[in-house]
Amino acid sequence: MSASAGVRPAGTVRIGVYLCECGPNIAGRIDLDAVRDALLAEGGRYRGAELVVKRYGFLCSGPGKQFLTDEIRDNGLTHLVVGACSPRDHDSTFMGVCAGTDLNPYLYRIVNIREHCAWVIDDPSGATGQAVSYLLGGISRVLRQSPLHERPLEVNPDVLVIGGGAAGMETSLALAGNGRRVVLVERGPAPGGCMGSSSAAAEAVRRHPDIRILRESEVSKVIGFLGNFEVEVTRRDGPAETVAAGAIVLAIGSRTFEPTDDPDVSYGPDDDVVPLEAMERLLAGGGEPLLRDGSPPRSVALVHCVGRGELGYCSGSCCARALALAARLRAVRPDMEVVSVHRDLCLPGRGGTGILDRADASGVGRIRALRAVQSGNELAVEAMDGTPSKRRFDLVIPVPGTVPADDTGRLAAMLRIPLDEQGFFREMHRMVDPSGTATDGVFLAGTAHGPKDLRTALRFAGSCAGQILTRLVPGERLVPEVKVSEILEAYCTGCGNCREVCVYGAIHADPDRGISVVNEAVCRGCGNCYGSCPSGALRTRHFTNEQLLREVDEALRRRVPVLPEPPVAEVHP
Amino acid sequence: MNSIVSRLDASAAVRELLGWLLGEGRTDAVLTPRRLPEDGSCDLALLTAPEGLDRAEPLLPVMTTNAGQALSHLSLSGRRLTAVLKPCELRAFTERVKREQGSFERLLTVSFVCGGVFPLGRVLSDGPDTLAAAALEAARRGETPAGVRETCAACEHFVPTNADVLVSSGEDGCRIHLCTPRAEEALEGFGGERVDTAPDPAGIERVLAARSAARAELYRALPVEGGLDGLIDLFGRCVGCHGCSRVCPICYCLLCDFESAGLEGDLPRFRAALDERGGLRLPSGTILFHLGRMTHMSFSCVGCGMCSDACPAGIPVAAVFGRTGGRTAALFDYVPGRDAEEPVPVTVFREEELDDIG
Amino acid sequence: MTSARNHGAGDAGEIRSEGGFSPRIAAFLCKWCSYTGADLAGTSRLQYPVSIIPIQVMCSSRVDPVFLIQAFLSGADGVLVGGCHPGDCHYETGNYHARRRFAIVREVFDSMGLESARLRLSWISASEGPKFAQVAAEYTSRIREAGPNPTRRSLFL
Amino acid sequence: MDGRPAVRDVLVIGAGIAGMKAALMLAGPARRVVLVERLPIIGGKTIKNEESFPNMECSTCMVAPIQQAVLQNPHIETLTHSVLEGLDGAPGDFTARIRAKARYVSLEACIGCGMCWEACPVTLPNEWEESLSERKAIYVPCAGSLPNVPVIDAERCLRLNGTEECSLCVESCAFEAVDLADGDRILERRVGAVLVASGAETMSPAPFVRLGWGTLPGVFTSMEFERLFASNGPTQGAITLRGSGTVPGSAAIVHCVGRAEAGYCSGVCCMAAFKYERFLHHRIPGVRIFHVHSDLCVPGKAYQGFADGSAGDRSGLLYSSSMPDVEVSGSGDSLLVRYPDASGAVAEVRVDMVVLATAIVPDPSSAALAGTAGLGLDASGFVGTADPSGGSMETSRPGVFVAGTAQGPMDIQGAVIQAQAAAGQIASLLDRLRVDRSGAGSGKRPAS
Amino acid sequence: MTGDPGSGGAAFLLPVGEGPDGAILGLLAGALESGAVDALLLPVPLPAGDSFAWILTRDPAVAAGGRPLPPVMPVQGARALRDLTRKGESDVRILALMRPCEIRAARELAKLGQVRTDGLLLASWDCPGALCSKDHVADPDGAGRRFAGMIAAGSPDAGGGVRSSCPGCVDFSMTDADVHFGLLGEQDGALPVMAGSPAGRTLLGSLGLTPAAGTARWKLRAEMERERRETSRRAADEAAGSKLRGAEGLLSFFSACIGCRICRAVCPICHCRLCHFDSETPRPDPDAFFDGAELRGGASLPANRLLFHVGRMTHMSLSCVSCGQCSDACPAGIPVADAFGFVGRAAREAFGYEAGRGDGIPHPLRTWRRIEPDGIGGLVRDAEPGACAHE
Repeated sequence: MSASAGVRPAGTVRIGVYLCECGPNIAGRIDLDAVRDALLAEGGRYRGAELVVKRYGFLCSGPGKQFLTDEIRDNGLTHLVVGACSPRDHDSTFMGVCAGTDLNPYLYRIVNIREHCAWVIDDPSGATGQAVSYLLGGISRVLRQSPLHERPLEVNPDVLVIGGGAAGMETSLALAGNGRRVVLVERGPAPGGCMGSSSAAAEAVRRHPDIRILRESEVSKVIGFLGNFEVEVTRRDGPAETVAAGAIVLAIGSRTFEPTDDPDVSYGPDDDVVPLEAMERLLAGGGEPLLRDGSPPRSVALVHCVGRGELGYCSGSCCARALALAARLRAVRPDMEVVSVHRDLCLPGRGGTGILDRADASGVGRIRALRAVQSGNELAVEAMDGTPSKRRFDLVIPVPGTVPADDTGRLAAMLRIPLDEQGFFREMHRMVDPSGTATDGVFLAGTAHGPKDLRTALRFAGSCAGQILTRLVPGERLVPEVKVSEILEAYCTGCGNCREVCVYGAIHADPDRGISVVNEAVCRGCGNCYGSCPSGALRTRHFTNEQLLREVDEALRRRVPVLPEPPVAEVHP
Repeated sequence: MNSIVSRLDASAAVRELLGWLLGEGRTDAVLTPRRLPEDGSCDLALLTAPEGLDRAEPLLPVMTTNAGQALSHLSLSGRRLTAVLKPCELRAFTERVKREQGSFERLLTVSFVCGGVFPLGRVLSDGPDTLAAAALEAARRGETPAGVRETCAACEHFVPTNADVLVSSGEDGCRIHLCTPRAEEALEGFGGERVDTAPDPAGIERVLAARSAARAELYRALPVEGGLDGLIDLFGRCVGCHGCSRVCPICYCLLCDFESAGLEGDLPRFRAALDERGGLRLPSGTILFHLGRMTHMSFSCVGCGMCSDACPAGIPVAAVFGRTGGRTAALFDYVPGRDAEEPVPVTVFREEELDDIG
Repeated sequence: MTSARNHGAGDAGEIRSEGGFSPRIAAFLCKWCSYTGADLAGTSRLQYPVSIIPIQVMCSSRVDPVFLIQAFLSGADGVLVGGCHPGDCHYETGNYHARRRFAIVREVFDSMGLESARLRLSWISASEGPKFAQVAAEYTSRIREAGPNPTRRSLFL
Repeated sequence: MDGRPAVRDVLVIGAGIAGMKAALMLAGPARRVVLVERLPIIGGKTIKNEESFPNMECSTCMVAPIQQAVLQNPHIETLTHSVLEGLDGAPGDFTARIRAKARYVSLEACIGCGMCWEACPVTLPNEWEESLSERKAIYVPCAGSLPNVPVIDAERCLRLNGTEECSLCVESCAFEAVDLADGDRILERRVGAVLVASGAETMSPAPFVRLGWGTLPGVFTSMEFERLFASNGPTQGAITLRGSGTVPGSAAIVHCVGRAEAGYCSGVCCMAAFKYERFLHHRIPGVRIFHVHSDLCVPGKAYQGFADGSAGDRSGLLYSSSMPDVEVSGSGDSLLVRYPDASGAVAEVRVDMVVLATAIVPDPSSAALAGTAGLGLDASGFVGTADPSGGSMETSRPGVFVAGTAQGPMDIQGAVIQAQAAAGQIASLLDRLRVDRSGAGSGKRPAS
Repeated sequence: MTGDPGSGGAAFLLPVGEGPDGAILGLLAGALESGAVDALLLPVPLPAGDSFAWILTRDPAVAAGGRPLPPVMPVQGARALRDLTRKGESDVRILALMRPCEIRAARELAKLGQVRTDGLLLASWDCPGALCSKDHVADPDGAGRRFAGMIAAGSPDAGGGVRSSCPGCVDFSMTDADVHFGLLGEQDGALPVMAGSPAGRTLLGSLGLTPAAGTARWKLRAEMERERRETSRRAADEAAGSKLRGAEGLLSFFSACIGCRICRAVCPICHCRLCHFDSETPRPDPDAFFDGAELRGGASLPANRLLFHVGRMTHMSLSCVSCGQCSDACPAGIPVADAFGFVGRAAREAFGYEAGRGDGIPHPLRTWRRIEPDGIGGLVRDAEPGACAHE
């Protein structure tokens, strides 16, 4: 009875099954000769398919790989099954072997008879029976696999950077040159951001031959994927133009929390209250702190953590900025009392403690409070042990947290990037891919990703540049995953289930045909779409229902002798 | 809500309404059931001229095809369309819109407090007119007509939730309730006395109670708790025509995975079955089809009953799917067809849910 | 009729012997967590019964409902899906979708009086070799109590 | 520079998360990476954590694919159990001298079956498991080690330290993989740039006698606690007390251990502390947990949510006005934690277990490494960057870059970000050098 | 026309005993035990007893529970054979027991590459017709009794509730089977079993049956019955013919159609797994549909029902074996089989073709002749949807 009728390629089918002894690890527990005989006996089930079954010492060794290569050539194998260790160890090894022959690597399958069999089943007869089951499953599956071929893509190494602040400029400078051009899109009149449009960085960006600055502009439309984006940029007063880029960097920064949005903070235009940022600018510009009546303040209070309660997160850099400012205020007016009102001081890293010491040294007073309520210039403070006190300061400086830039939501929707609970762009993976996003090829630099100090923001910029520099190399091509999903047009009704569940935005609607279409360059082959499709229009290559089911069926078919129950492994719930 | 009083019976009133809409050019076409006297049968018709309306029977208590299904593809056209829909048809349409198979954009939906429809077989034996008369009479008394399908007699969603125009019958004719701004706009200038009223809650309560009881009884009678054996008693006589999924308004796929080659048996599997079970049924896959279809659509089942009507083996498909559907939908507090904004449960998730799994 | 109902050819369906019946459990393990966990059980030499047939899939979300039913109807005494713990999915949200789909199949089974205990979804991380062995052992003995999958002996599927 | 074209290859020191990420980014058909790791296994500190904050994500699931990718990447030469012994030259043309220490087990032949360590008669505390479990003289640090190949501890091997003619491991090995005659090898590699990602350590609380670590069995360091919780660790994830093996009913987590001494806030210990709180609640239902803390440091968009959301009831937060005055005393499984409260008065809490959230300090090997490579260290002993305020990861020595906790205390995210930034800066440096040296260089645009 | 028992070269006598069912089961069991065949395909009552399923088995116990002569035909046997052999010929020798129309459908499917008959032995019996499936579901015992009467009389007329296509079926007896049970020839407690092919003869020969002196009585009764049915057939054709005049006639014939496509699904000849008429291609563009509706002041839904029926006629009516599955299954009670039988016959006569004969004559649409007969098609031409008032 021909198992592979209708699915096997024309011509004779010759399946090579090679059993790795792996020293005593497999051969010691599994009777490989018995396995071979069983397979050959069952071989009748695959009428028309010839079975070659052999055992070998170490298939992963140099000689072992050569042995497989020769076997594939000499026997003209059409399919290869290797009974050995976990695919995690040597799947790539044996695919490499196939790649060195005419056998397409996707017509090969590794069957794990070590970790999942020899090593976990004490009883040899049981292990041997189980190995036969696994291998029959593997043979049945490999017969239904189809050859797959890599299709490298040409990529555009140029980069579009959105936002001309510190991070945007850092990214641009790190990328431009060596055959790579950068287009920097800035909403305002000129790049600079918090560093100022006359800063050295801004100067360097302006002068760089490979950086093109689009001022007063914003991105209005994006299509494409890593290596091949097309971005429409609209000038505030002018035409839209389309920019081609291989990658996009989001460096739109953030803004500061509006202090009076904190229920514990209230003040009006008649009060002497100047938020942190304004005061920083004032001093940076050589100005000095004066009250509205022009007289110098005798007492100043900096109120930390403004808005932290509302935001639900600590912005991480405000304590340091506040204490630095406090110290500077003391330096400007040594006769002026400066008090920092805080609960937890957040000063991570080696710099932090230094700032605190300098502030203390410069005579900045500190009040540690469970809570501080500001109304106008009046502060009501609740000490750590609960004792309340009230006091008026000539000048109050609220120290607010950082919140997402206004444009965040619009760009997120346009680029199919989710936002996180705090409203910033969500990174692809918080730890191992913090500057990547769900849309591959779109990266996060600076505080667009979340609140952080300048140095960390610049390093995020560097990280974006690093990924682009190493992934989009001029002249080199990208090789997308081949085990990806595809959609059979006849079955698809364009219901959108698959589009909803795909986090990579790899599936889009084709309104003209009323169906959904997979962008194979973006698909990662997880198969979630497959599980979501009722009509059966979706197939994930190398993992089709038929392939999997045939492996299961065949492996389930045989029964192995019963063994005594092993003790339940000792673990705690 | 703003309602129009009519002395006509509900069906006639709606016919008049449709005529006015077409005549006034408020709509490009109307979708309504229709009698075909010369054949003694009836169908669902798309009418573009008032002349065609004389044989229209908007509230005909027969479902030749689920209008929600027939409508969804049409609703994607550029035309303004007015559709008379039974509540379950409206809910089916809503489910299809969620799956991008239709659109409310240029659509005016007219629905009514539904007494249920008669089995297709009765159309042949009794003829549409008799059935229509029976239904009207029952509607006047605010009752469920005798002899409607068992699923209709057990339907608890007989009052539409998201129709533009809602028609309710009473002793002395009917009321046309304008439930949405779209309805107000479309019927601007349509004659008749206007009052502020809603369908009689007491009457609805009474019917609902009876329906709920019937539903409980219907489900109780199913041999579904018998596990595999019960399943075989239930679906054993299935002839594998897949008619239930073809007439199902929720099964929106044009071609169905259960008819693909991948799911066909083949010799090695037959051989294995012979060896292991001593035999097998042909064609195979009956149970797989029904269980599989349940996982695909049961949570969206609107209980329209077309499947039972169509089944050549007389399997109570609608009751079984309705029962399971109630449970799968409940997993996600989902009510099929209630609101087009409610996402289909399988396209979304909550991080904190179903914690008994895993 | 019961004779016709469940008539199978003798013991062809399962092997009976002094040890009782040995279940066959199809285990679909996601490549990143559960399959790695199973490997770890192996490298740690933890013993578990000869009942598990591990099949690697890229993500637990790949195992669609119909596929679970197919495995059940084609005679698996148990069907196990192994995925990353919620929040750990290598593909971000796959396992959340897998969980919903699984919930639906389970409900369908329950509503039709089928033993949903024959279907199981477990979160097993890459470092939880012991947990994999434990799940394998526990599940196997559960299935052993449940007995052979009735579909193995039924003619009328 | 004697006009030789710039070398493209890169040396990466340290195969932790930072080193591995950078190596994977840089390695390719056009550029080889030499990855040097001091330990016999790769993966770094991350794989010692069962779960990582703030997602409580399984670290192995997160890192194992990266380890596999490194080991299987044909363009990465991974040298485990190796150290840098010299670095001469300048950007574009360094020569690195590397001592590959004798492993006595062939990486090619061995398949990690474990026969040898079953046979080995010598039993020792397993440092990798914080000495909470034992190993043999020939061993892999823990189940799931990669590469899964043992190493022989030459000092303690009876044969190698000359105690007796033991060769049980050799006999037990079916692969002839054990070679007692193996010796150190000195390798030379020409590279264009170097990345230092040699990581950091957690401070040993041994000097703080007041905290009782080492004398009171109920007192644990953060790393010890991480291993206790690990399902591939010494107790397979059971949180039990040393010696008695009993399950604690209450625990106190002491924050900021060593902060004053180190002179800085490590910025991650508070998060770790809240993670431990979750561990405890997860494994021991109903356990009572106290945090003895001063400033809680949970910076960034995700961290406070984690701290607030962590399972414990907030009444467990005990504010201490002076962490250096916290004391732990007691006997057996009953410990007394004394601390000065907000008013400065001494308060106390009695618990079964104490976990010390210890500061992150430079790895002892950093100093040596800095000496060898001629790098400047900052005041705290971490490898410094030339520009302390900017985004550059270049050290005081041109062409040599630093990333991860070798540069300072940080979380995994910070380490990865630095690694990616450094990789980018290395790539563009080498590109530039190539262009400068050999006229038209690498920077070709696609024909299209 | 009768298949000549001589062609296989032999007739034997099968003692009836309890009744034909038991006798036939006995023979099948014998064939299985003797190893003459490896497996049987026969109808087996469902546990619920309300219907029958095709069961392939090699287990004597299962076979013993079978019902060789079922009152109904829930699933056309040819579909079972198609499922079994479509993906490759069986190396298991299978003896299948079916109604003549099921065997003829199988022969037709073989020409279309859907059934592989090598390795198959097909056995038929004198069929008095099949009852409506739903009636049997409703009252199995009553239906059983009525069918017993029909078997005894050898005629549909003996029982009520027979499918409309059966009384007019002239191919109810031996047509092209390897083995045929001549129920009509029962005499002295035995019925003739005829071989229709060498294979059939080998099989029967191996079972140690007494050779039959002759089959004259069977031939005679079969001939008489055939004439009776010929008459009803002509009547039926006339009725259908008068209804099916032109587009209006067709429309009115199918006016109750709900577009469920079940007729196609249960039809043994419609072998396509996925039907063109279910796909996107023939689905009208919404706006185009409106244009059409405006043209005629209205349109009937679901769309394309007439296109479907007429199209299906062009696809399969040549091969229609008039088994009546479509009528039996139609939820709207349309006598679909009458129309297709009528049209099919016209088409076949035009081509001089017989459906369901394994006689090596190719399917007309798979070959051509320089000079084709004229005729077929007028119907289709008149029936273009454009021309209809309410399509």
